[in-house]
Amino acid sequence: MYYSLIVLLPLLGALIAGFGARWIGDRMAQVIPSAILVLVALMSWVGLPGAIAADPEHITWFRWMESGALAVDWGIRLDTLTGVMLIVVTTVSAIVHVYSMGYMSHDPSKPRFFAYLSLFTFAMLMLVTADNFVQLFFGWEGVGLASYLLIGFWHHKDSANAASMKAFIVNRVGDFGLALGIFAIFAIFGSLDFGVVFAEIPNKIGATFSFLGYEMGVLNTIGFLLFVGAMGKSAQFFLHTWLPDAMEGPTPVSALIHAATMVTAGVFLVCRMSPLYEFAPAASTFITYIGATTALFAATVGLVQNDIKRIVAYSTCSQLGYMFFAAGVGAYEAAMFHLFTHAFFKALLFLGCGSVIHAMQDEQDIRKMGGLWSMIIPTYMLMIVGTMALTGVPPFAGFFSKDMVIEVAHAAHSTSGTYAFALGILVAAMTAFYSWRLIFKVFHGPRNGDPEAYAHIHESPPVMLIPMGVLFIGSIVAGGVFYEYFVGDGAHDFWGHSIVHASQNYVYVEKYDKMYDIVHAAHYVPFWVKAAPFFAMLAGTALAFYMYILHPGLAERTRKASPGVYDFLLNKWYFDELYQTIFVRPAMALGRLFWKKGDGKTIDGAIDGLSMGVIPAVTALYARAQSGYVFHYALAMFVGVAALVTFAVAGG
Amino acid sequence: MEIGLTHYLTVASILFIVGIFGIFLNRKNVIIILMSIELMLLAVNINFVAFSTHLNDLGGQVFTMFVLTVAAAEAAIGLAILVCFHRNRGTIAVEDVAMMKG
Amino acid sequence: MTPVNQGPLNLLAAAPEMILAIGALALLMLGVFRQNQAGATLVLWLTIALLVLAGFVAFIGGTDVQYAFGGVFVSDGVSRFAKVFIFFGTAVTLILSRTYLMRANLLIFEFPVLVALAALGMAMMVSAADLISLYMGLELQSLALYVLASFRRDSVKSTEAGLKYFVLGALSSGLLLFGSSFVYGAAVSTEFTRIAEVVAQGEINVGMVIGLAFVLAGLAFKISAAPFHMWTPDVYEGAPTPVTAFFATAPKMAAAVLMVRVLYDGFGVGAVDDWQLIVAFLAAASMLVGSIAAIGQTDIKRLMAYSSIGHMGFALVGMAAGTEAGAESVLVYLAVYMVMNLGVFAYILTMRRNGVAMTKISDLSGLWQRDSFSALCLTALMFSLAGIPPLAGFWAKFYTFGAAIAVEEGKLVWLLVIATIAAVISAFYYLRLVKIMLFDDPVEEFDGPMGSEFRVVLGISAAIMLLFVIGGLGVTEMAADAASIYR
Amino acid sequence: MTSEGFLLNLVLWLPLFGGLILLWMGGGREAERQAARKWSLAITVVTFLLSLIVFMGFEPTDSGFQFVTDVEWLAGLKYKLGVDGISILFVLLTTGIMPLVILASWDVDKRVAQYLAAFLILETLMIGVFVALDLFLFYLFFEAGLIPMFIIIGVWGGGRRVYASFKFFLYTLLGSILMLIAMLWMANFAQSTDIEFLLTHEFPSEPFEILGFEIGAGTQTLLWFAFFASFAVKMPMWPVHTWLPDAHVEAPTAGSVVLAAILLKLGGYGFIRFNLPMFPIASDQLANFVFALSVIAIVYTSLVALVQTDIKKLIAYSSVAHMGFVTMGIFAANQQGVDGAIFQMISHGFISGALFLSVGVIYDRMHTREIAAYGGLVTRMPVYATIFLLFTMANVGLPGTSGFVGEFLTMMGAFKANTFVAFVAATGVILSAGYALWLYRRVVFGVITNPALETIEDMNTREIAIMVPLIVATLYFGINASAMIDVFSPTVSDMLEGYRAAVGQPDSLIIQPGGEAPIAAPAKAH
Amino acid sequence: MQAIAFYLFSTVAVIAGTLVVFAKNPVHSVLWLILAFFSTAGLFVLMGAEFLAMLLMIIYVGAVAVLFLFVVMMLDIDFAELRGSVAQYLPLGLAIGVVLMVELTVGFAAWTGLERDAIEASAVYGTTNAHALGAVVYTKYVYAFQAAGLILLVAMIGAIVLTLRTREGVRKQDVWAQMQRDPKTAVELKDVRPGQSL
Repeated sequence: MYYSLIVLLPLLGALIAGFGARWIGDRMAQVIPSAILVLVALMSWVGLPGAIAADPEHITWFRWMESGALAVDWGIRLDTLTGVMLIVVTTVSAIVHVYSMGYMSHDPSKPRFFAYLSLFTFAMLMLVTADNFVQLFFGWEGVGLASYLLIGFWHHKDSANAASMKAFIVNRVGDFGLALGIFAIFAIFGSLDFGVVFAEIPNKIGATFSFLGYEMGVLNTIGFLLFVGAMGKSAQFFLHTWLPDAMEGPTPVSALIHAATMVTAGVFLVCRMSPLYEFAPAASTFITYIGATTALFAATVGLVQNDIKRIVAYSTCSQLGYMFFAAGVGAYEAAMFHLFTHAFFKALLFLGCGSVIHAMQDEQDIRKMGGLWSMIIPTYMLMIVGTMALTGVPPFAGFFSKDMVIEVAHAAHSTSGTYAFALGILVAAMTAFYSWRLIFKVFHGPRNGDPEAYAHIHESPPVMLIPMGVLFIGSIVAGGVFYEYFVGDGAHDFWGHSIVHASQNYVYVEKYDKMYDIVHAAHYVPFWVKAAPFFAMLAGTALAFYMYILHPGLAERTRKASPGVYDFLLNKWYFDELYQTIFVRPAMALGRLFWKKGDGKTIDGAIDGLSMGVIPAVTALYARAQSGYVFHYALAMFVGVAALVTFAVAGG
Repeated sequence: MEIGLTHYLTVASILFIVGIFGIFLNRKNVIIILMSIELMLLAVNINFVAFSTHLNDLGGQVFTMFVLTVAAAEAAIGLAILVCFHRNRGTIAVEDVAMMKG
Repeated sequence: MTPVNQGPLNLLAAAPEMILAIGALALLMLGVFRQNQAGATLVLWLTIALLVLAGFVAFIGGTDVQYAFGGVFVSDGVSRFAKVFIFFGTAVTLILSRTYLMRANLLIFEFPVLVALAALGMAMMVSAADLISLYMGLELQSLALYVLASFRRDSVKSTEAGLKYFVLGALSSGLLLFGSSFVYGAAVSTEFTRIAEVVAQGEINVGMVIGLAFVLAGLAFKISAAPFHMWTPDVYEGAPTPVTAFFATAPKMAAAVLMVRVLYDGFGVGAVDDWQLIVAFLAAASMLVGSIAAIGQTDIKRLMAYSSIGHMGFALVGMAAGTEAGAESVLVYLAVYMVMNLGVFAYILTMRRNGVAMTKISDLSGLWQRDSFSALCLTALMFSLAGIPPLAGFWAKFYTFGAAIAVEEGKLVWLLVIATIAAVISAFYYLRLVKIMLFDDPVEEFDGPMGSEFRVVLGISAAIMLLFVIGGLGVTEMAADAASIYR
Repeated sequence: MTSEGFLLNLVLWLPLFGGLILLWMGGGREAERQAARKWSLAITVVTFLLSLIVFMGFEPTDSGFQFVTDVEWLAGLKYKLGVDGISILFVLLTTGIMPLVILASWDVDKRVAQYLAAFLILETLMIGVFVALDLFLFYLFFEAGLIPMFIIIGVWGGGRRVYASFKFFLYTLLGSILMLIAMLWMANFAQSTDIEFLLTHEFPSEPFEILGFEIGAGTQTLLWFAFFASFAVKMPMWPVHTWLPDAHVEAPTAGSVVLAAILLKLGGYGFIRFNLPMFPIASDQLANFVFALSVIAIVYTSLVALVQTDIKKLIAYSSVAHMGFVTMGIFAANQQGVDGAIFQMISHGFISGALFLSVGVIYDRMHTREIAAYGGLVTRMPVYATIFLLFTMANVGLPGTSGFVGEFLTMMGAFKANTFVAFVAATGVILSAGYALWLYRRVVFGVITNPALETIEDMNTREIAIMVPLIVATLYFGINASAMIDVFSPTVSDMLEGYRAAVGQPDSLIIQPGGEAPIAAPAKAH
Repeated sequence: MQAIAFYLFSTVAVIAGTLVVFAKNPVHSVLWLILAFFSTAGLFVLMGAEFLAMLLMIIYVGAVAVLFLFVVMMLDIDFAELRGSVAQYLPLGLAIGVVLMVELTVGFAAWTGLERDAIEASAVYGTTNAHALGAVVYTKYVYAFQAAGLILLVAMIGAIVLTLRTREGVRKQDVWAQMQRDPKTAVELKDVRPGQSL
């Protein structure tokens, strides 16, 4: 009941805000959902210890659908993973709710905004508490819907509409894989309940099945398909294109959905499926590669972006890559840890950006900012902390989790792990560079923007700053405080059965001449491995400082010196153009072809041709035979009788 | 050489076919068609009589008798219609009997 | 069922014919002595009464098989079924004719008398049990119809129709006779029972088969089955409309039943294999011609002509089965067909604008907005003609198709496939009529008001189409009883 | 006839009776028109209530037919009615949609009485299809439905109504008349026209050759194709779907709703009632053929929908795509597939009905269906935007709406039967999101550019009232799908048992069963 | 002898029949028709059906042919040329004719056993052909006989209906009207002045 309330109350909030605004007024339509969320967040924290148990607890509400062997219930699976996600989701959501009361104060459709936010929270909670794949899918698509609505919140903006559509459709591509994975699971396991499936997985090792005409390994295929879903939701390489565009939405939305919660659903999924991925080495390797590649790709693009939110968005994308490769090498705890800390500092960064944008009258281009630090000091401070957490400055949250992620990649001692490790180091440098670049360009240097805008710069109201303060604290302490539970020695007791390590995936640790699961093995990596990210971060920071503070013209010269690389990065490796060319335009062209040529010319053409061409032609031909002349008629009769006689003679 | 049933049948058949030819090859006037019909009936009568006498059954001859009667009546009606048509149309050329078609 | 030969004459079995023959002669006399329009009207009504009486007598005749005149005449369920419909149909046509004839100045006493004599000829046809009586009945009917077709003797079209009908009809009689002579030669008798015996003995004579082909050709002409159908549109168009209405109804029933008689009685069900293909061919050709040629027609009478060709094709589908069900289906089909056509012609006869009879389909445009009752009735009739359930036209097809599909080894399935194609094509032009009546914008109204007799006939006809689904209105049972002689 | 059977008869014939009365009443003056509207609303509501009573008395666990009426009819046929788990829901769908249809026709002024009468008559015919238990009774209702729909499109339709109505009529007629022949053959073969009996009857399936073509399941294949032709056109399946967009575009709103919500379901119902259980061997052999057509339909029509410029046409094409899921599910011939197909049909009934009603709402105001004429409606019509969004999302199969359950189950079923099919069909889910959101974006979002839209009014109470039941149904069955599935699941399961008995178990997807984990996974490392 | 007679009559009948169709002058056609009738009658006699032969002469030559001749004369038909398009259908017609003829000949095979002389009616019925026919026509075939009567009646009615004209403007003597004529009403006295008309 307690946990059910956590999940369901936000829905109530959404309904109140969405349909009740007419009666309760705008103000209450903001306050009630926010209050509910704060309450829910507190309940989540309080409820966390209750969620930590060796075995998951099942709370069943009622039957959703039942068709033959397929029986799906609405309900909750309560274990540590759920508990952690509940905290992340409700906390950030509560903060964003409160923040939005300030941020959206000038918007005419506030109730709608709050309804969407609460609806999103509800869907996200359904996702993380799902006890079966269908409810997971419900939440999965539900957050997609909410994301669609929130990105397109300013529906008068065409770019917002386009971005929301893009987000939904690209997510659908991911869902396509996820759905296929679910189908495969049911086809193989005969159930969609997590518990049943997980229990059965060890019996399916080495099993193969026929998929698309090939004989495929069951677990690897399912693992791969589910990961396609995760790629869509978590904006991984190939399916990442929607995330930067999603910045069209209001900034609190970006903080909540596109930084802290929804985009991490993919990571959550992979962690949730640890019993599966532990036995799906190929799929895990794939995850590692994709994760590492995404981390690098997003970081490179982030280096040159000029939209304040997009930089943070690419950063998010990049950080998600970290989480994935951690999960890919089997360190789900590390992934979850990074997810957890990232939620705080990335949300903080986004809200900070929101504060900046708010201050600059909706200006988002960092080239039109600069020198702001003295005008909005609290925001500046918050941003600095967020950035330090992100870049991994000790002892901020990011330091613990990011180092952990990079260490486990090394500890894996596999090709993919090494690949991820190398890229991880590189990306750490880049992250530092673009994060500080942002800070320097926005808060330092000359004031490049519209003087009119500068004239009205003001600090955000407390309703915005206080929530950020909460995140501020989180960004500082979340890493240190929770290290022990998430990835430290207490990890096994903390996670219980919610995360599984298969014994064959244990790695050898020389120091103790013993096999350890990877998270523990990571504690015994060489020192240089532990230090490398730190120095990479330092290097990146120094370079940024050099280029944007010491030699402000250098960046421009570098850009001019290598236009090819710059444009390549600025245009996001031309992915949008590529997809436009190979998917969107051909789909439209095919549609037009099928419509005009297929339906119009061929099918209708054949039918109309038959009914309006051939048959009338035959009719006309016949009309000529029906000439009115008796002798023709007689001839016809004569021919007819001859035919009949012939029939008779031949037949008889 | 005996003249048997088939001889008569052959003659009748030829006459019959000639009669049909008369109907659809004729472009001159409708009267010829009427006459062709008489020819056909004549052929039929030869058949009946031939069967009747060769098979030793009187029915065929009775049939012939009625055919003759009906043929006469038919000729009367036919000519009456023809006359009517001629009054209206002023011609009985076969190719002019084609007001209606299609 | 063994025939009950009740003595040489057994006049009672021929009671309807006798009533009609004597009555017609009496009315002829009456007409001669009262030569004016009132007299003609009187004769008309008396003829109607006479037909109703004869029909009633036929109706109460029961279903036993009675031979008369030494076996050349048979009165059984089939013939009585046909007679009931022929007589009532003829009576209805006469009722519908009155106004038209009066307007066209054609109402002379010879008209009803000729119609009565034609009906008599039809009755003789359906009761024929001998090739001679068949021929005499056929000729009696045909000669009367030739005259009726050219009844409007001052019209080129009417006389041309008569001429064409006559020439081709005579040709078809010739074919029929020629075939009869072969059949006679092969069976050494003209009686159907004797022919059936010969056929039943096995080995069918080639001459007999050829004769059969010719006879079928002659009969096919009478029911206007393709390729012996070409007279139909021209004659339907040219003949005075009441005559066309008559053509489209009773004679079709007579000729079709006659065909059943010849094929089922004369050649017995034993020779089905010898004629099935021929009938199926006629059926297929008729259905296709009837459906394809009707598209593009602008004259409703011509359209109905092609429609009747097509419908005869469908009836032949059932006939081709050569079974009891086949005979039943033909009876049902023709009965339904007659009622449908009476309804349609009841309306066509009222189509008159500024005193001029209209027969263009476009004249019906927007009828719904001018006269919704007629439009809806006609719509029902059109859907029935198209064979859409639940209307009677569907059931008619249901019976014929059902009979054909039951033929062993599915020999007639190909025919049914053709039938379906034809049904869809023909649905097109019936729908076109519906479209013109319901969807299009109205044109100038017809002269009103519509006579009540037309309204009643149209309404009843449409009602029968709609209500047929309730147990077949007894018609199906009647037909089943009648066809039981072929069990 | 049992008293229960009488109730079903009442449900069946009441609308026809109401329609005939309406025709007889006529509707010339405004008062009469209003009376006609109220009368038909009353009739449809009463019918719905009666059908609800039937539903209350229905026993879902009994997979046989209930509420049976069985009396002799003409020509040796039976007048036999009854409902089982499958048909009862379609009956409810029909009776439930009709009052909404009548409400949606409230503003029609052209020959109102006849218009409403046509719908009432159509209702009887549609219910009849679902409750008929005699082959020819079924055929009768199936075909007769063409007449009122033909007239509805032809008389009250749009500009190209004649073309559309003819296409609709002739297309479907051509399809169904082959079925008539097959039915006649079956009746002759089995010497019965009782569907209940025929469901247990085995039709010959020895292969033979026709013109050198091997007919895999012999007679069953031929019969199967005859029925298939009819139902495929009705569904409509690719490539015989082109009548649907035309018919939808030209039909008046209420006509579109009936067409999409109910008439399209006749085909799917037919597949489930006839093709699958009666010709199992042919169905099994031809499943891949149907799969191919289904997935082509899903992808092809989705792509076509993507480029439409006419709102109704777009939704019509989307209907075709959705029906592709139905056929796919049915011929997957497993519990999930068939359950999903039935669910999908019912749910598509709500959703497509609601979508066409939504189009009707703005068409009534603007008299154009061009997408380009709209845009920015959300600013003037927030309620409309919300409702339209809900159904757009239901249309794309968002979980939580009933649209999801059907698609999900059918694809699940298809995956078990053939992974390719599920794979391609799943791409349809992406495409459906594409066209539906693209439509929504162009119609509802953005800023108003068409000056005519600046004074457009939001939905009135009547329009909202029409939508409410559909919204409730869409959401309720979306989150509590069991409430519906449980009704037909036993029947489907029974049917599939028979099917399996005839064709044997399907090939399993699994090639190699897996072994135990080589090393037992320890729960803890320490 | 009989064979010669058969071939003579049949040849004449066929040739005359052909000429009926192809003669240019309709009058000639009628005459050829008469010749065909005559030769057929000869064939009838050969087969021993002398009554029918006689009937043919009386009805056909005496009545029908004359009727034809009368109509041909009355309608004053042109000596229409054989129009060119005839040839178009001749080959098709001939081909079908030949086919039909062959098939019929095949059909004759059914009676190949009957290659013998016709059986004289007298030999069978012990009486003349006319007598034998007379014996059955009013008994066994009374039905057909009555029907024939009706057919002739219809022919008569038909002919009258179609061709009888009560011409307008043709003056007929109306005795009653003449007798009823009254000078008072019929005669009017008028004063006619010179130089003026009425």
